[in-house]
Amino acid sequence: MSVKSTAAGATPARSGGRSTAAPAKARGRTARAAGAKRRGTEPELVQLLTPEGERVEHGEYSIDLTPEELRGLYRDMVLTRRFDAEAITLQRQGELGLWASLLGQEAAQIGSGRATRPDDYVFPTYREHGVAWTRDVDPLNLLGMFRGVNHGGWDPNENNFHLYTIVIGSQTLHATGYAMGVAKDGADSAVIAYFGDGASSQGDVAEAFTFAAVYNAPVVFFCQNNQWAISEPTEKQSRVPIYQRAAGYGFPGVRVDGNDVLAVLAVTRAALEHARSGQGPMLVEAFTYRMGAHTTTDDPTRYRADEEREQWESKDPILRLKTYLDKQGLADEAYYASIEQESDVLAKRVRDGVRTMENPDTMAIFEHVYADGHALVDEERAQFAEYLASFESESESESESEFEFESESESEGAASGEGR
Amino acid sequence: MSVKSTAAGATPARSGGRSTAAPAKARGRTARAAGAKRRGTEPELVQLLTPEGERVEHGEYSIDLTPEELRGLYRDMVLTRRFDAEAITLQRQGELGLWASLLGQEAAQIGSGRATRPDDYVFPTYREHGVAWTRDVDPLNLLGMFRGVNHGGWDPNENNFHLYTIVIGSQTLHATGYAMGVAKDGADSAVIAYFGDGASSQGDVAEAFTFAAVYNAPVVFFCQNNQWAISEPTEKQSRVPIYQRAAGYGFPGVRVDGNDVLAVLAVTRAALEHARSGQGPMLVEAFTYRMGAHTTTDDPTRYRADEEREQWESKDPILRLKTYLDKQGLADEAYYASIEQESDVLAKRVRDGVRTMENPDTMAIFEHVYADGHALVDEERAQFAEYLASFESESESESESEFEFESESESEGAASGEGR
Amino acid sequence: MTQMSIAKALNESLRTALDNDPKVLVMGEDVGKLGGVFRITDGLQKDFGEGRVIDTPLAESGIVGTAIGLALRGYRPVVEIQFDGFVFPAYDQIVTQLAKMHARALGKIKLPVVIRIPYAGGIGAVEHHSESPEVLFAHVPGLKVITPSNPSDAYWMLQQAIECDDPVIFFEPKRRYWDKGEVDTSAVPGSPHKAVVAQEGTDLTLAAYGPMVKVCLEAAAAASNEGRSLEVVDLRSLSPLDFDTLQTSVEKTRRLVVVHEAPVFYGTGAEIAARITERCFYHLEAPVLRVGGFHAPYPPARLEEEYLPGLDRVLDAVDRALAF
Amino acid sequence: MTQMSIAKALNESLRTALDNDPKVLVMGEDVGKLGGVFRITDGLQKDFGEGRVIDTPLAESGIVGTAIGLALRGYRPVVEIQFDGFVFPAYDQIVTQLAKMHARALGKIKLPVVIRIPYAGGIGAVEHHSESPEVLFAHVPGLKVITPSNPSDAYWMLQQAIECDDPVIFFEPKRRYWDKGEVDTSAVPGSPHKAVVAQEGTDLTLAAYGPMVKVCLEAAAAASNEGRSLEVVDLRSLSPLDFDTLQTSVEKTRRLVVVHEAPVFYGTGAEIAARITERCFYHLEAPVLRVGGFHAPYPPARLEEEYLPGLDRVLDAVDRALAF
Ligand SMILES: Cc1ncc(C[n+]2csc(CCOP(=O)(O)OP(=O)(O)O)c2C)c(N)n1
Ligand SMILES: Cc1ncc(C[n+]2csc(CCOP(=O)(O)OP(=O)(O)O)c2C)c(N)n1
Ligand SMILES: [Mg+2]
Ligand SMILES: [Mg+2]
Repeated sequence: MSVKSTAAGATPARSGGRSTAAPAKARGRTARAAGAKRRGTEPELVQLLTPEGERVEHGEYSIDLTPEELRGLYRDMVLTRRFDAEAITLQRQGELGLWASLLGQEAAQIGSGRATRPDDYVFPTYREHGVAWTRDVDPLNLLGMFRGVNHGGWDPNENNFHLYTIVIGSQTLHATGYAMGVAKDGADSAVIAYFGDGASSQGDVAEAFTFAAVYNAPVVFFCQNNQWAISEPTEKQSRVPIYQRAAGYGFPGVRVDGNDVLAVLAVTRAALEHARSGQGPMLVEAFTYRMGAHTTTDDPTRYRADEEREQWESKDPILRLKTYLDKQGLADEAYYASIEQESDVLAKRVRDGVRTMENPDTMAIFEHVYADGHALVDEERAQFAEYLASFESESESESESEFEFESESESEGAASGEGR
Repeated sequence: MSVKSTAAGATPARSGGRSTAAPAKARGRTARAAGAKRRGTEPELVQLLTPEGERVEHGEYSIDLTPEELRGLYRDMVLTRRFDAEAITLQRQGELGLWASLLGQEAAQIGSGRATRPDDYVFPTYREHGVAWTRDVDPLNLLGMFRGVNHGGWDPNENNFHLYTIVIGSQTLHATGYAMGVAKDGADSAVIAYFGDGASSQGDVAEAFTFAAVYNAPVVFFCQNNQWAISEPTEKQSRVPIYQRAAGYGFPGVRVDGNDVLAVLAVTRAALEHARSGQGPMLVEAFTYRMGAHTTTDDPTRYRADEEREQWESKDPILRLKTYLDKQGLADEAYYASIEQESDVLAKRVRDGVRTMENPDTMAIFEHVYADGHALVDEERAQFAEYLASFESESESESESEFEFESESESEGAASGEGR
Repeated sequence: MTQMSIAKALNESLRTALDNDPKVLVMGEDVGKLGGVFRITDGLQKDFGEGRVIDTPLAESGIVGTAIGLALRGYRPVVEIQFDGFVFPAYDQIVTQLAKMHARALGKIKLPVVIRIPYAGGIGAVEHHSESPEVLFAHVPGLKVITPSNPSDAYWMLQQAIECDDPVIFFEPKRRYWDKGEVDTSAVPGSPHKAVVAQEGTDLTLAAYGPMVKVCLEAAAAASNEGRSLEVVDLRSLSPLDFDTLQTSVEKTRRLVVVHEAPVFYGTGAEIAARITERCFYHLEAPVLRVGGFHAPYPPARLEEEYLPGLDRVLDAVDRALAF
Repeated sequence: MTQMSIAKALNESLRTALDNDPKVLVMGEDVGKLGGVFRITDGLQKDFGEGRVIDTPLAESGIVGTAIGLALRGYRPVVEIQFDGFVFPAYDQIVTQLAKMHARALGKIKLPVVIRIPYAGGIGAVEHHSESPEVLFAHVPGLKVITPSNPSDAYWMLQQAIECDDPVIFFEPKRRYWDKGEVDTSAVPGSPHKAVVAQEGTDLTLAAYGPMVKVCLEAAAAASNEGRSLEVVDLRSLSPLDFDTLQTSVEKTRRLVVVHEAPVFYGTGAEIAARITERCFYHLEAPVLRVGGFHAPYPPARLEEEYLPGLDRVLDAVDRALAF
């Protein structure tokens, strides 16, 4: 009795060590050759633009963009990066409590975000600043939670861009449920759920795969494999490439070069179309790299080598597209200068906007706990207002805000008759 | 731009309807032809004994058993079924509160259980009465929780057979952790975790796959796909065969004819050996059928057709082995009679054992909540004993049990100094 | 006015909700053809189709997580958790997402999700089928927690839960499913968050909810034979909790005993005792006493009769309170 | 006797445990090279290897579930949950398996698993990083729940938790991680489940634990300037809870204010108020008052200073209690 080969075509790799990721990267680059076989046992990266800025074709995924569209992607990425850099600066200056940088993931985010239609719905993690950009979400909205003035607070339905979700993996189920609703409504929109390589280990993500498959929900699972979950490399989450997980749940998975904005756009478009056309879910793994720290409080020197980062700098998604634009003569210095200027304007707007962002009123603690009111919240609001007022009357100094509390508390209390 | 074929070799089946399972069964039977290709896109069942009792060979899995061993498997299955039938009767008679019958799953359980070594460790669900039998667990032990005298209560380490786990899927993580410990100890034993087709949807099971793969833990995930999770057919859990899930986590999965005790034994042996030899986890899906109700409180006529059950009767695991034994002249009437007699003895032992099973003492409520004691438990125990004693002194009738409470409460209280 | 069981009242209530609002969905394990293990959803899938009454994969986090997504899309999912002990895989989605998402969005989205949980003991079941985890939800801001004790409340409170724009944890006293009572399906119900005096009395107040209301009413009857007049308050809602009604009662009776099945330690009775003591400090003739579960796992079925608070234990506490 | 921070004391305590017992394991997200996001496990993987200090996949249920399996195999896992708000995916494994398995086996197996959770607020973090879910564990039979307030307790109570044969939820007051104090690593510690009088006083007792002990000590100092003598009891253990020490204190001071960060509604203070009122009914001059979180999600960082119970709110409650 013997097990000559693995039964389901699995490739049990050696566990431990970063060896499994490295070959994948190398192999990724060989995929440049057009028409490379896609069904080999080894992971293969869909790529349409090499790190050297050369346009290559792919057997299954193609794209044909106008110069305007190409420049648009470049502009998106540059502005997103600038916004991100500004946020890091603002954090250093104490204007933000924390920032989760997307540096290095611009192509994965802009490419996938630009693949969505306005009627599609996006469920991000906490790092999708670039996707937000493509959905016309005001960048200032993203900063509220990092400044500590709210937990998000924007209207998800305004741009079909859900709130950031911090607890890892949860949003994949929300996206799946939303997609089930889309299907029920007979709408032809699709839903896209972002998550990370680390998140792929959460049970919720697996359950999302199950529900999406069973209900044939129009949802694209978009995994940005930036190769790190804080300090843990992807081998701590999986010993095979993450895109392969989809097959076991009965839907297709594909790995795309996450630093190639054209490939990401093409693959995500196809995946969304797959979903919209009633074929159910699809998993896209964008193979990319977190160039910066996990967040501004993280210190990556404790756990990863500088060389790794340096290697990835040569695959920079913005540089790559710029090289291509240059080679093709699609953009000139004047164009770049104008983008640079736009960046400056954006950065200033963000800077000014953050600095003038108002702190929430103390009594906001009691707001929006319930939609239909709750007697205890009303009681505690009133008590706390009274407590605060006792200081006011002691000091007699800020009587205005005292009135504010009282009036707010009263109007809310009245409006919030419990239950129905 | 098009998606010509699915990227990771997935076979997105149509969702809904029972169509996906049925062809699998049919295809399973074609696998009889020796050397059938195992890597087709369709699920294939490993089979060594056809429903007609014919011995067939398989390209990867083989087995060579002595007549004694073959008769042993037959005996195991018959006694297990008899035990199960007796339990159902006892439930009908009110001696048990509930019973979860394994009818139809004898081959899956005996075959896999007999593949384990004494030093292996088994994590069952709540239906593995046959596996328990192979581990020499006293059948009476299994009845305690169904009678309502305990929640299990046997010593898992006595037969390396963990307690039944009712909350679906949880035990797969315990098995994985245990296996991680086995590997740490440098032992060459393996662990086997049982779960159902329904359980395959639980996040915990997916997390168990992830941990087992990442740590290369020596654990075999043994899924008894009996095609029903209470009233829900397997299509409500997955649109592709469950064994395929393994590949996406980086380890092999195989589907075996769960009504073929030889094939189950061969495949599980191979899987356990795979684990023991340092190759990490493996998933075995035993394709079988729940012939009876989910439990004695269930009414399957509400949700499934009688014909389905009838179809499966022709694949009866015991009948199948008997036909083979008969054809080969490996057993005669005297042998069958002796097994029948053994069954009667077992049934009587179980019947008598259950009927004389003592109810736990009231004060057992407070036992074993903690290993190292807890002040509140001591306090509540004492108070409750006093409360009960107040009735005793009123009625003066059962003073013996009163003393029992008191002495028990005191000795426990003394032994349980909190913390350390 | 019709006579029906709690189970039937819940079934009718779901049927009415599915009829009235096309956005209402029923989802859970085995809610379809089987009609749920307690048959609360009996016949609903047949009448409303698989699109409205949805058998889900066996994954509670997935059920609640996708219900949240469906709510975001404008649906009003009514989720069934099969038994109390199986809600915990969904606990993260409930307390971290469902309870907080409305606040996270500063009110811009609503989460009208109802989670029905058959709870508490008394049916002779195996482990995990008899638990009373209500405080683990009532403590969490953002959730509402209610539990009916009779068919009329079962019918109306479930309607109200489904109409509510907030997430509601709806605990169903499973061992009372087959108790019958009058239901007026055309009445105008009061707030589900107001407690009601189920039995008037003057000497002591018994506060209870769900399955224990019946026990308290029986205790009141037994006590009245001994010349004691007990008032019974059916709390109905655990979040919010109607302290006003309780306070009024206790200011009259001056003594309070809280009865629930859940472990007493950090149980719902603690909050009631603490707050009523604060509100009625000068009225109370005795400390608020609590009768409930021990600090031990729910015992095997053969012990539950002794484990569960019954008439004797309630009356014992009444005696102790009156002895102060 | 050395001066060290709570963070350092915990690190030293883990180091000692790893040294003393080869069965002790440390596991969690980022506990290896990074040393955890709070550096509590700093340097441990380097010294004890990847086999003892284990970076896990990002899955809390998986972490606790496999820790249970490792405990069954004879190991003593010390699990780190990265932040309070991330424990809920593991809640099912904790309350349904970890807490109950010893009883399920009628005592035949033991589950010596410690779950370390940095908890509570005050560090200006984003959502889910500042919660106080302690009652959600303390209510559950089978778990022990303890929380140190100073470096010496941090060191010793963690040792004791690891040595304990029961599952222990070990809450670490994250905003006090950098507070320093004396630690005598050769002392013989008392029971981790005994409360201690951190400050003697006669007029009123303040009961607190974890991060709020410091606030209460400051309140006592402030009050003493006004001629009021407050006693401060550091509870240290929430399950079991040392009611004896509290009772002794309250019988002396006749007034009690309980202070915690968690929402007051069904919070830990409720149980303390209920039980102390029962025990000290004739001693109490005022109802037990509670100072704690509101029935609202933990607010954004810019509001936490006003949200968190501070000196003023504690003293306000003291005033109110003394006014009775
Ligand atoms: C349930 C849960 N556990 C732990 C954390 C803490 N945490 C925040 S981000 C992170 C790593 C996430 O890695 P990945 O999914 O790869 O996303 P990335 O940060 O790389 O974008 C962790 C562990 C969390 N937010 N939620
Ligand atoms: C977490 C959880 N949810 C629900 C249940 C109720 N329940 C008990 S058995 C069962 C179906 C299990 O199906 P499967 O995994 O296929 O095992 P089988 O009963 O067929 O052996 C369900 C839903 C449970 N025990 N645990
Ligand atoms: Mg990552
Ligand atoms: Mg099944």
